[in-house]
Amino acid sequence: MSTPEIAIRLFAAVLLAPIAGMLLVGLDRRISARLQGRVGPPVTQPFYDLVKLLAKQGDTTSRFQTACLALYLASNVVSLAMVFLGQDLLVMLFVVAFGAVAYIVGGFSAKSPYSQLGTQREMLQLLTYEPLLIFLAVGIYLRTGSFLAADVLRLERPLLPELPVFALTLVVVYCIKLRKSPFDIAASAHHGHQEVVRGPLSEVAGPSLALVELAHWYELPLLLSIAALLWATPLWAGVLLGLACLLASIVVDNVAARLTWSWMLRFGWAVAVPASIANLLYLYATRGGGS
Amino acid sequence: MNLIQKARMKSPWILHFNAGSCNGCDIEILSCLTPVYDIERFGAVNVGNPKHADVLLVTGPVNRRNERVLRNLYDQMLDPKIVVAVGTCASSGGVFQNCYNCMGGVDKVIPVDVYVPGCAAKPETIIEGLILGLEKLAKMPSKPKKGAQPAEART
Amino acid sequence: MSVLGEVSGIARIEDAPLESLLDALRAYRQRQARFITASCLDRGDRFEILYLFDEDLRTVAVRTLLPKGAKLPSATGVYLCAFLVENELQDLFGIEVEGLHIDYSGKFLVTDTFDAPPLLKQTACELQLPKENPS
Amino acid sequence: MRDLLIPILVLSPMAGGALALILRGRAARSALVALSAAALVFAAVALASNGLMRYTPGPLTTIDWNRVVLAADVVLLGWFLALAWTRRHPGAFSLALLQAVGFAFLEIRYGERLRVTQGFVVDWLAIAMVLLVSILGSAIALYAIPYMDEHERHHPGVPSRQPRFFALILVFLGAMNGLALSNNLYWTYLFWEITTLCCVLLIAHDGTAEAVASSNRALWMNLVGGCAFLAAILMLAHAQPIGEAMAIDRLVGGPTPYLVPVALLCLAGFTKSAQLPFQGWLLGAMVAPTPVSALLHSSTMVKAGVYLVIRCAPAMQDTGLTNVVALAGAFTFVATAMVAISQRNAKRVLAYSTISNLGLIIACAGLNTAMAVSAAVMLLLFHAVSKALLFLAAGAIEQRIGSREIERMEGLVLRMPWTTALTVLGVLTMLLPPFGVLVSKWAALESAAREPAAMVLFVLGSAFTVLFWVRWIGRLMAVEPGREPEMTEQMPALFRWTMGSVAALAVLLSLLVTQVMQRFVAPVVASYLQVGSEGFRATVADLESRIGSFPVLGLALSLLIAVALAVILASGRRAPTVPYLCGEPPAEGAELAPLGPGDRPAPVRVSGTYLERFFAEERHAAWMTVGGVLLTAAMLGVAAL
Amino acid sequence: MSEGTSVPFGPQHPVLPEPIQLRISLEDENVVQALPALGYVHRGIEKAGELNDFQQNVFLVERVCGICSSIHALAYCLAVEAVLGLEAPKRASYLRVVWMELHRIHSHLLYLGLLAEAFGFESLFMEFWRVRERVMDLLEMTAGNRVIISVCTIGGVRRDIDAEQARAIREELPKLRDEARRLVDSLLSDYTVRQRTVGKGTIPAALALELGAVGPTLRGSGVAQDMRMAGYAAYGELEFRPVTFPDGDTYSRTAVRAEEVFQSIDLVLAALDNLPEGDLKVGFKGRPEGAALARVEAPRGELIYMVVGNGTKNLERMRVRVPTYANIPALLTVLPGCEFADVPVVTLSIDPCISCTER
Amino acid sequence: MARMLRSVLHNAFSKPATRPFPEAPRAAFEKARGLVTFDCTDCRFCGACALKCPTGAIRVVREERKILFEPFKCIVCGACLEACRFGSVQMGPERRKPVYEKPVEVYTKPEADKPATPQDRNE
Repeated sequence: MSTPEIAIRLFAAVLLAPIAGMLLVGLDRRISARLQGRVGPPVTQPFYDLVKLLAKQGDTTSRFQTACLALYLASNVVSLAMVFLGQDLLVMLFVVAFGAVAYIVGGFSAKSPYSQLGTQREMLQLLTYEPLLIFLAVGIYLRTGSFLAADVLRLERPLLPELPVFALTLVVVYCIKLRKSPFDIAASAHHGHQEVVRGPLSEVAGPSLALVELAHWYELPLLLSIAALLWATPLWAGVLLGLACLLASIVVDNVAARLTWSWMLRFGWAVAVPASIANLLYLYATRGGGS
Repeated sequence: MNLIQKARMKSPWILHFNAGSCNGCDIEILSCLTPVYDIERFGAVNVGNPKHADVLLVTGPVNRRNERVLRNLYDQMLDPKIVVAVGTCASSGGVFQNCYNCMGGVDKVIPVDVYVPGCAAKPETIIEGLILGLEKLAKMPSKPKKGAQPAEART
Repeated sequence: MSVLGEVSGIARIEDAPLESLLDALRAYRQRQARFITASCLDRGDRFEILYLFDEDLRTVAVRTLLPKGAKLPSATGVYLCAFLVENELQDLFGIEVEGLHIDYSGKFLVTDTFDAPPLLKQTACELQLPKENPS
Repeated sequence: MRDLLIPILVLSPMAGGALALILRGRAARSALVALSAAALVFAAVALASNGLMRYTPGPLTTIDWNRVVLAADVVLLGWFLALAWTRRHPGAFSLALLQAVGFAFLEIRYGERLRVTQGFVVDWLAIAMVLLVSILGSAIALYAIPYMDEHERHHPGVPSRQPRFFALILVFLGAMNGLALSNNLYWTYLFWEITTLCCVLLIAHDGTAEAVASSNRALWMNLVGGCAFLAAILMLAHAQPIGEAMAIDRLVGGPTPYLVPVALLCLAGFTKSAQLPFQGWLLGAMVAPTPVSALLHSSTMVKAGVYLVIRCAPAMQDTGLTNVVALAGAFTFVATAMVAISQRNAKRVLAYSTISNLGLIIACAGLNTAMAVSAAVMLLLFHAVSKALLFLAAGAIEQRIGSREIERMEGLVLRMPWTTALTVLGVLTMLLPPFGVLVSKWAALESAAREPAAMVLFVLGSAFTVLFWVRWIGRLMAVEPGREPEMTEQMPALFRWTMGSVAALAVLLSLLVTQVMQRFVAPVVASYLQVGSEGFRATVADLESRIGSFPVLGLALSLLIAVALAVILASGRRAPTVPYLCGEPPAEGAELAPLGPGDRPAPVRVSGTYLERFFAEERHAAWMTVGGVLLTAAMLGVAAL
Repeated sequence: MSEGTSVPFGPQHPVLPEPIQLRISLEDENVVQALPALGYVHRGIEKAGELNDFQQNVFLVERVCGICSSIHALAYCLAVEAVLGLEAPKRASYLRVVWMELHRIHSHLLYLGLLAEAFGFESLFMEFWRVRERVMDLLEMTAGNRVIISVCTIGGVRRDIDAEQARAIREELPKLRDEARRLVDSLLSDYTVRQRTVGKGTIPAALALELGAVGPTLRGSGVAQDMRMAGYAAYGELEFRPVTFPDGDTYSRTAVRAEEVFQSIDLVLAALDNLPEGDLKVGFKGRPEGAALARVEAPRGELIYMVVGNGTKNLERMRVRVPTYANIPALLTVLPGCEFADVPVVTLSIDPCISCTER
Repeated sequence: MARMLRSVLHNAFSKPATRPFPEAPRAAFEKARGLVTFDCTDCRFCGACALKCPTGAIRVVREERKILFEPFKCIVCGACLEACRFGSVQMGPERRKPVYEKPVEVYTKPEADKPATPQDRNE
């Protein structure tokens, strides 16, 4: 990759992607509203939320938590940039985990009951989705012979037909990451009607909360691009696949109640993980392709 | 109207607190969230956490035990913020004038920016009250007060 | 003032002196009457307390007279659910209830900002009008 | 000068140890420890800068060194017998007896076959190990000086056992260096048993019933390993008629026909590294003073086991044995990481995490490709440093708060900001990119990607790992919103310096991961290139393999920028605040106690989640042990077939 | 060693529509104890009832609770009517039934929505509340106000339902029934909803009776007890059978309320069909002297008013016993053993009305 | 979940239930209880309305022949309307609007040349 190309990709990852992410977050709320028979907020709503939060006077949480949230934001930016630069998927997922850890540590650092309870649940969410994502990366590797995202983009045929389970587990990951039912156990997406209030974000306000909102703008393109890896040629089909996963998670959100963390753990480790493993075993069994 | 003012107008996060109300106004506030009235059209979200909220919707005449709660919630909200007293009780105590445990209105405890009439206040009136309050919110200073800084300096 | 005579809507009122109150309640418990609530009236020098029960949609009652200053034995040992109403009696009438299962010590419904129990007859309402806005 | 390095590394600490027994007076002892530490560090660095070498000690005046070793072995086995006898432990006694008989048989039958021409072969793996032992060992020994003073203050009335303590520590360091450098299996066996003895005696240091019981468990489990080791030596001595029967470089330099001895050596390694089903002794060992845990039970002695397995790796290439070893390691990795979630005691968490990571190293060694072995070596290094830091910090915390319970450490950052910061740093270096442990884990995952069972276990184990680390940091940092720690803390100067330098080492080593790769790891796996297995290439910025790359420099830079940004963003204006307690204001003065039922202040508390419902030790003990036993048996069985 | 977790749940909490504090002790998210702190909505209405003119009290008691407000007014009026020896005209009794049942529909739909919200089923909450708007419109159309309809007065009713309005109600209710049926079916058959409700907070019938539970809470435990069977207002002349479900869990209680929506629709339609002509209220002179107790079935269960008059315009005593008051002991008994996530769900399953409880 | 899926999909492809408020407000119900106003043309200032008002929102100052009405105390119950024998209290279906400051409305007997309008006064 030449230097100008790297610059262009970095620009796209750091500046363009979040704008798309913002619109997607807005679209998410809008679609949810339509599914509920409402009009819903304008698509640019997240932008106004962000500006308003930044203009709030002061911050209520500890400096440490703010720093953690900044690291969470940074990890989302870096991981998105890594995908755009065609970097190693495993390392990218580690960076994502870095962000998750920062977020969780931040939540734990606020000694406030709901921050603590919510963060404990957040931790269990990490335990549920992290293996699914790594299995996805391994699945991709088994067909491409490489963990590099750049190599996936060079493929001539889509991966999805051989990795069908991962599209489904990805919907699960979307639901967890985007705080949607039935997995919105640590904090709900838009409406705060949760028994643990806003979980890890209970004490976060003003500009610090803006960091989190901003981080979500990077999170959605990131999740989308992970899905896109499953159908990397042509790339627009992958983006469509990502959008389809997003839509699926929105629909699931609206047809399911929030379930409990114990249900989530059971589902994750008794259904989603074994399903992923089954798909992987299939890939091992029919070794070929990229290897 | 500058960007910050516009953002404030378009992103009111609401904290609803029932300060001893009969529930009448509270269910009407909830109705505002539901499809028929849908105040999320205006970017409003019922956040349920004072630290996130810009607008405090208070119902009820404020009783003596939740007086401290109301004050605490108000204090936990970050500036700039507005308080909307929803319903007759919140405005003035209403029908509970003879009740020994009532303070007789939200403005006896915390400053109120907008009074919404009605017993119970109708969703339309609540929405109007919210919008009225946002106009006030938008004009509030963006920087914490240091000496005398004119509120309208930024427009 | 005399005690209540007939109460429209209550099929039977059985008088029980304070000492045998709990026995009377136990009898109802044994008959599997559903405890509804207790109601108290300030009768000057004493309280008139009605324990209401439901027997197949009929209301029946046990009445006891409690001199002011005397302690009321708690019914929570017989009907656990009486703890709510007994705490309320402590709050609003200043009756001391003995052996209460969960005792809020007079701060069940009210905070201690009153000079006298509010539901006593002599307690004038004006005493408890709201304080001025402190800020 | 060159020829002096190895004697300095091996013998000078031992001599220092002997001296420590005699010397009375704290100052003299401290000076001795400091001197030994300086000598060790100096010699280790010199050894490293000297690079590869071979060395065979000349005879000690007229006595052959093999005679010295024989004498030492006899003393040692006698000591074991006496120890088991006085402690009334029949199991340990019979194992010691078995070993003594075996040893006698070995000496009588094959005495002449036990010598080798190359007494010490210094390769990069050995250098790495020596550096670890000497540098970390020195730091920990220095840390132990103030620690043991304080420790004895906590146990008044008991006569000081510090001379014995430091003697054992120093002897142990010499033995570890000997173990790493020796090329003679017979000598290695001696060093191996010395470490066992030091370990057993140090665990019993406090002399409490619990300490003695734990010490006994360590004794018999390690004696099992000793037996296996001895059995391996016997078989090799029997099978190999030539004079080089004991030369490690010959034996395990490449594929070998002697698989059963190799399997036995692995078994010995398993016991030393507390792999399932031998995890019990390491958990019990946590009763020892914390420097012991830091030195023996996390960063050095338990590494001897995995060191041996890594050494054996080339010998078992492309055999069924290597697969079983990989599986056994991966199994330990997952099972112990899972159980660690339910632990409330910080030292037990550290112990489980150690076992788990050792399992991962063994699994990598078992995978036995160039990449996997690289991962194993890297993990060996990085884990040792980070874990040493964590144990030192845990010791400092324990002495201050008088507890090892994680729950008691809630909000510790207010009381011990620097120690907490170091602990958090230690955990982060264990957990997050771009720190070394994670780079190694990445390498492990990539190298396992073609092995379904190992890969699945690696992924699941990693997921568990995050949980207990994150929770611990969370507890340490839990502070009411609105309170900020003042960064002042009293601690002994030696604590500060040793912990500070180990922390600096952890960070520095991570930043230099590509250098580490080139210097220490690449040479180790060089031999694999001959069999067509490719390892990692290190450039300035990246660590690359055929199937992926780890942008070390890029991530380190990103992290630097991110941290700078975070600090700037966190310096914004604070609004005065109280925690959100559902509206009730916290009562004045009291800690987080809003008014509750009856207007009474009721303290709010949230304890950590330990998920005992899912992960309690008792729930999993049975299948973990059974699985461990089966896999160990399978290991021997596969080798025998 | 473990010190457990103790958190305040309320007074202000996003899932609680009303201020009440539950002090919850947890072990790994399992509730071991729940202790309520009430008094955040206590206003002192019983005392105010003694200080006000007994006729003004109608407006006061309507505001004991905004959700079942008209039923409070009815119970008060029935009690005062009994003291005064009045009987409301036939038409008034039927109109009372119409409004009470419309109110019950609104209250139950509100409950179903709030319950969905409690387990994070936002779309279902929205759906129920959207359907509920139909009733709200009917109430506003007939009574002039949405929530506090203020139709009862001592001796009868204050407003009439004319033919035009009756026709509108008859048109609207079947639509409502269809929509509600669809929603209730999705609610009761949904896998995730069943996960969150079946077997949660189970109150066996014997326990429910012992703890004095009433209304849908009692009927959800399989006890067919409904004050409307006593036949006040015009209920004696209309046919209905109490809805019961046997299991005593959150699901059963929800199912009872869901089915009662349809029962109420039938009752409204039946009352409109049989609506007799006649006066709306009877006039009266004099002031209440003597005591009376009235028990009616509010949406949450039996509601009891006892009034004691002393011959002046002020009452000697006004005693209110509301359904939630009776259901709280049962709730407190079943909360321990639940998961923390179930606390809002199980709490809502008795459809608590705190402003009623504390008056 | 399948039934719910049908519902949400139906919603997605039909017009939202949201009423266009405040752009196009719905007409009030004919008999809605809304704005209470006084017309003092025939008023005798007898005070019956004030006496019946359960909230004390109405004060009748007989000497000055004026009515002080605090609309933010009013619960729109209509008791005053029922109490007045002279038709001086009116209730319209319109809603009262929210305000920044609570007004006190003062009603006096209209002079021949003055229309009957309330004068707002801030308390």
